[in-house]
Amino acid sequence: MAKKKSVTRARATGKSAKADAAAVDAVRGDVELRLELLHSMLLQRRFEEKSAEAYALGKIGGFCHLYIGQEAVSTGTISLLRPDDYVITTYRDHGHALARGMSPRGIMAELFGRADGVAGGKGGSMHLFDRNLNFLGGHGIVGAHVPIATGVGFAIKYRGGDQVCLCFMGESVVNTGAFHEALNMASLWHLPVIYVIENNRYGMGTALERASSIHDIYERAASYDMARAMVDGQDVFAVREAFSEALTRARTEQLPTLLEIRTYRFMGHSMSDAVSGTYRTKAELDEHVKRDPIVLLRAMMQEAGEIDDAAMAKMDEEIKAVVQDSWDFADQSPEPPLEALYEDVLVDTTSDAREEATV
Amino acid sequence: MAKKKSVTRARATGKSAKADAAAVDAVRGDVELRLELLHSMLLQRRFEEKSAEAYALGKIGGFCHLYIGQEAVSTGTISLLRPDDYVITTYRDHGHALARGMSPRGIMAELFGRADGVAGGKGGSMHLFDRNLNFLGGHGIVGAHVPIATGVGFAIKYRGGDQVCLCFMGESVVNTGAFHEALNMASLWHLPVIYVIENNRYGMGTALERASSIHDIYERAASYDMARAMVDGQDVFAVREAFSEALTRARTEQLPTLLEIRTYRFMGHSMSDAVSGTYRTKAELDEHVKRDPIVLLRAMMQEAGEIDDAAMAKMDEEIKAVVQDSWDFADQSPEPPLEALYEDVLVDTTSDAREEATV
Amino acid sequence: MAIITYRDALNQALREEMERDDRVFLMGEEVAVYQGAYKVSKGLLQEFGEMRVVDTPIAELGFAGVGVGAAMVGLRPIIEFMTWNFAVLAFDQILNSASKMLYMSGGQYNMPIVFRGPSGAALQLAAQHSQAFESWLMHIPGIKVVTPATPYDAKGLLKSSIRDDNPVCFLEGEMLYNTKGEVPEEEYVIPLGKAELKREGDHCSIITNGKMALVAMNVADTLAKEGIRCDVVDLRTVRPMDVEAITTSVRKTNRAVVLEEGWKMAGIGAQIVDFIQRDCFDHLDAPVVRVHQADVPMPYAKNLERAAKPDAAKTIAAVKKVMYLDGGEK
Amino acid sequence: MAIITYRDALNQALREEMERDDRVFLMGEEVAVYQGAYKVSKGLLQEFGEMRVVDTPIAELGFAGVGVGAAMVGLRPIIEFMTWNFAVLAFDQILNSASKMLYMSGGQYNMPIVFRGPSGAALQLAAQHSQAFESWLMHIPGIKVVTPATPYDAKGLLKSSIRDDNPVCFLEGEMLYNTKGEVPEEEYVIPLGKAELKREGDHCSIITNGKMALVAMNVADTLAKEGIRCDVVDLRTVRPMDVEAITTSVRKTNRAVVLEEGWKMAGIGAQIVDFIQRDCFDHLDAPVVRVHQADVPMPYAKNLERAAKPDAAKTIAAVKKVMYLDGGEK
Ligand SMILES: Cc1ncc(C[n+]2csc(CCOP(=O)(O)OP(=O)(O)O)c2C)c(N)n1
Ligand SMILES: Cc1ncc(C[n+]2csc(CCOP(=O)(O)OP(=O)(O)O)c2C)c(N)n1
Ligand SMILES: [Mg+2]
Ligand SMILES: [Mg+2]
Repeated sequence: MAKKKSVTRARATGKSAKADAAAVDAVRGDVELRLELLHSMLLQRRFEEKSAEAYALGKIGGFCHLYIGQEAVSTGTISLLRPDDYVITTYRDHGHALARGMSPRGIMAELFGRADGVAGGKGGSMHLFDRNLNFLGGHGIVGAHVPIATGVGFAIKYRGGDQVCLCFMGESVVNTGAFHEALNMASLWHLPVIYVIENNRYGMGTALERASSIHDIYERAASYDMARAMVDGQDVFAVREAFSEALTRARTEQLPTLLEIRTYRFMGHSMSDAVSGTYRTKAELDEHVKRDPIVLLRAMMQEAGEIDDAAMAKMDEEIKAVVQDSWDFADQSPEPPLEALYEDVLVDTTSDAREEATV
Repeated sequence: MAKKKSVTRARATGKSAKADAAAVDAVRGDVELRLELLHSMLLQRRFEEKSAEAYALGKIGGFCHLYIGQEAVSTGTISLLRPDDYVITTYRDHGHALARGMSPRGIMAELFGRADGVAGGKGGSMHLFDRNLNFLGGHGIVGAHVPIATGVGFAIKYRGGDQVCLCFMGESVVNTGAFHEALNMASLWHLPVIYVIENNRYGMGTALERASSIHDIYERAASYDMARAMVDGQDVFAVREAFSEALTRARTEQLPTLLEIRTYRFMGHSMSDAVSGTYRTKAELDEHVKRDPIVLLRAMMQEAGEIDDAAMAKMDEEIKAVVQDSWDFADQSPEPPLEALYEDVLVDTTSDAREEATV
Repeated sequence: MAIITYRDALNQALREEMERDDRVFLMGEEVAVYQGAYKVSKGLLQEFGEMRVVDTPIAELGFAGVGVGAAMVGLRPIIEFMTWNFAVLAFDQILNSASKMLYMSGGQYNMPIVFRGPSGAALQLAAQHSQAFESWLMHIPGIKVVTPATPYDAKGLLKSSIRDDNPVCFLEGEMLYNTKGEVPEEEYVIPLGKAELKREGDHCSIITNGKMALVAMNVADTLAKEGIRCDVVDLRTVRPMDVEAITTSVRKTNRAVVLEEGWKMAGIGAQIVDFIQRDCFDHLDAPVVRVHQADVPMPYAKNLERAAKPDAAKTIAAVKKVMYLDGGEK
Repeated sequence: MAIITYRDALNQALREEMERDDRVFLMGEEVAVYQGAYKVSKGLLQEFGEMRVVDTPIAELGFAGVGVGAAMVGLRPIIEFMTWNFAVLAFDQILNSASKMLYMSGGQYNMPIVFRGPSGAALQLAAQHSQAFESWLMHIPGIKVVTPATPYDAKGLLKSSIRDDNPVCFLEGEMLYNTKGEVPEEEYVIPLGKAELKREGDHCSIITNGKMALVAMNVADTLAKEGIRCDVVDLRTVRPMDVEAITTSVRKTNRAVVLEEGWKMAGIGAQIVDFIQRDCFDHLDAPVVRVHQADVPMPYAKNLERAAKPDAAKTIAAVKKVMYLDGGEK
């Protein structure tokens, strides 16, 4: 591996490094883009509201973890990526998949466990994958996908590419051994990975303070001499700004970044978890719901005269139609054929038989 | 678990906290003690020189990792412990066992794989245990004993005792997930564990700089809001001073500490590893051997007129006799009986049948 | 006798043993404030306080090691894995620390520790959350492995496991928590290592464990109506295994079906077959037939999952096959 | 044909495959500067540079995951575990990531990755460093498991494993690195999943794999002098298992001994027994006998270790036992 030279300079914390800030600020004038961001977030919201409905009807089974409240994180980050960049995430993956452009039909069919699902019904809610989008999956073992992201970064560097790998995780992940091992290697080897902690304050019922010995968890990056920043996750522009800096660092210097993006989950941990009561109060929840990222963006755009009630209603209608269409599509999609049970266990090719994969 | 109050105050780095320094300084006037420290270190040295001889003759088998060059760490720390404190370490455990007072006969017989070994010949070099000394073993999986030490600290707190657990590890351990998970919990729960990194600069053939993204590895403690210090491991008094501070912190405040003690291994990683050539130069080795901890202590005492050549020779003779006696004892000890193969797999008692264990 | 759930039976066992012995404590993710991911530890935090019912970070390797350390110095930890799927991260501590400590130390350090949590597939949890771990765990000398099927067994076996001075891996059925059964009001324990004959019959033996014991009992009841009488040997503890119970049954029936929850290759069923062919060679009228999960990762889709899992229909077909009856598996 | 060591055969395979395909790289502890803890990767750093021969920190879980990530996006990682004993820390990545990725993604992401390193007991390395892992690994669908016994097999199978588009766990014998054998100068590969009949005889089949194949060949040679003729079926790949090779042999000899390196309970030998009793039920003249490690953690002392390990004497006794001859194991 390329030895580490002096990188202290390049490793200022996210707070001070202002790499692409100007470029990002320019964006603030771009109504088109703002509408796109709003659309992306609203699509996630409506899609998941519909998923909750389908779950209640038993059309979706197993575990189902909603992302509602956190949409500014997926949209703010992924909207800055190139198609050839990589995204990897946890079981709470619907929002990321939609933000990345995965087909609502394919996702809903997957949640319904149908043949037309993105994974043919084999993965379900927690395991959305789409090779065409370089969407490397939802993963179910907390922490396990973090070293996988490091490996993707390694592959990018190995090929000499300038892509990046964006890795989402919940804040609980910072206490796992996998996180520690993965971040150490990413920094040691200078890999273009952006680790995004979606700090929604709880890992299931455990508040961050009851699990981590430090509370500003982005500071864990200091242990790896890694650039870092803490970001308001309800403000999609704040997310974009911080992410844009990390992106420049990854693309141009092949250096990793740890972003702690503070957000909040408006629903229970999964469908079986009460929204509030056991480990967080209704009052706390209400307080946070006031900073709904979609409401914030809409209000700002409305104030700036960029969208009015009618336009908003129209966007919402269109999105709802898309979501309803995904439901109808999923509902009509057949169950996977029984032969599929024994397929996809192994491939029967060797390196000779497959064309060169592109990184 | 008791919640964490504000501990920032109590968590100054080891460098500034001067808790027991006065008490330790007083020690510098104590010739008796100095002779004991010298004796402890020399016993480890001579014992291991003899082990190397036995290994060459095939009397010792398997892996055998010598501690030569690092004796000031074991002696400097363990000499401050109470009998009811706990010690746990890695496969490189001969020095710690001797410093803790484990019988040279019992250890040598264990290395020879004989019935009178401390573990009846079942453990060997890497797995020295002595329940009477609260010596919780040498462990062979890098990193695995670090959470075990955290668990011992937990048990101490659970019982309301004021003991501490001293956990030795090599510097490679700081890159393992086990280390990260264990230190986070120790700090989160305020446990009286002192984690001592013996930074001998190499993990097998890998220099620290090629494995860790930061080089002042005691700074990893910041990720856990844990007290920390870096210490010269060739100066037994420097070790005692830093350890004494950590000890006070553990005993009186039940707070953990991470000490990075910089030392050097004068031999190869294990008996099959060349002393120098592959991953470190002869020149580097020679440079470090100049700071042999035994030579340094002896020189200092000689200068102070506390020991002369004759006294030194006498001590050495006595120690050599003890070591030779351990060899003779081990040599005459029988092989374990074959029935032993199936013993110690399970005990056949239950909680009803055993008297209360003491923590 | 009261009729209670498997969950409550486990909860009672935990409570009673924690009351009985203050060295016993419970540690794991969500066991305290959240009252357990599956509510097995409900009320225990309130009763025993935060030193004895301890929420951990997500750090399976770490907190399993914490348990090992605490057990070495005299406490009696119960380490809950939210599910055994996540315990794989901690298998180093089970395999290399807990199971070997007594042996490596020449008998000095025994390990009174219980590792417990749900194992096996629930409903549509897909590949990473649907695994049965008895086959791996029973491979390891130096531990015991327990897989209770009923509330009665769950309580009696958990109490014995907690009192045992050895490491015990206790695998609860994720699908069993809501099942109900009779549990005595008065205290009882069930010895580890003893199987139970849960149905009696002389035509065929069904050897099984854990959640599958319920399937086997159903099958026996169904087949009884067709005049086919099955022994159901529920191993309960799979290590040490009650080989005598197996061979006694097979010597009587001369035919055996082995029903296991997990995968086939080097699974528990293979080991049972080995014991049978070794000790009942001359008594067997047909090869032993195994029923197990399809040899694939667990799929999410409902129909595929159903097809992947061992069930009553497959077991009935297997029984008919070993009896050379029509309708038997081909 | 050249006579070379098992170590050199592996080294050749690595070099040739790295030359052939620049997506192949080697990663692990001490593989580069140190030239491999067992020198298997000798010279590769010098030849291929530090991007393709990569030293890692001690972080088995982490670097196994790095391999998984690299394999997902088109590289072909070879992940070396210094020994498989330490790989337990990484089993989550093998079990939950590598083996399931293709299935969970509905066929989108295959995993061309090799996990390799020494497995099994060497000499007096005691409990934590002396374990054979094929029984655990072969339990997992979605991977292949390979255990070569000879230099010829080691080279040919490693080349096939590297070219395979699936995850392969490749278990080398820690005691075999210095053993020698014939290896052709010209290129060859050995297909995965095919056993080899390493000795031929019609009295008894010895089914085995890995290091134990050498013991079995010795036993066959020794017994041949007494007029006892044994088939030695070396499975080579234990998943997928060449069941036909096993049953063909047993149908011929009517007697079988299964020789395995590791522990008994739910071990590979149990699975082989299961295949035999299922497919050769009417052909068996005696119960299959298994020879395996004593069901205890590995002791350090030389005499105890010897007693714990499966060996030629125990195998001979087993063969005599299945043949109902004097001198057979009781
Ligand atoms: C290794 C492991 N342990 C436990 C679990 C069970 N589990 C699933 S999600 C979760 C909480 C994760 O919280 P966080 O990382 O904050 O993500 P969030 O759910 O808030 O998005 C837990 C404990 C798991 N999936 N994997
Ligand atoms: C998990 C694990 N990985 C690899 C090994 C092999 N190994 C034994 S010692 C060692 C180096 C450890 O170095 P360090 O922690 O610095 O301790 P030192 O040997 O220098 O005392 C390695 C890689 C192991 N025992 N455990
Ligand atoms: Mg969270
Ligand atoms: Mg070192």
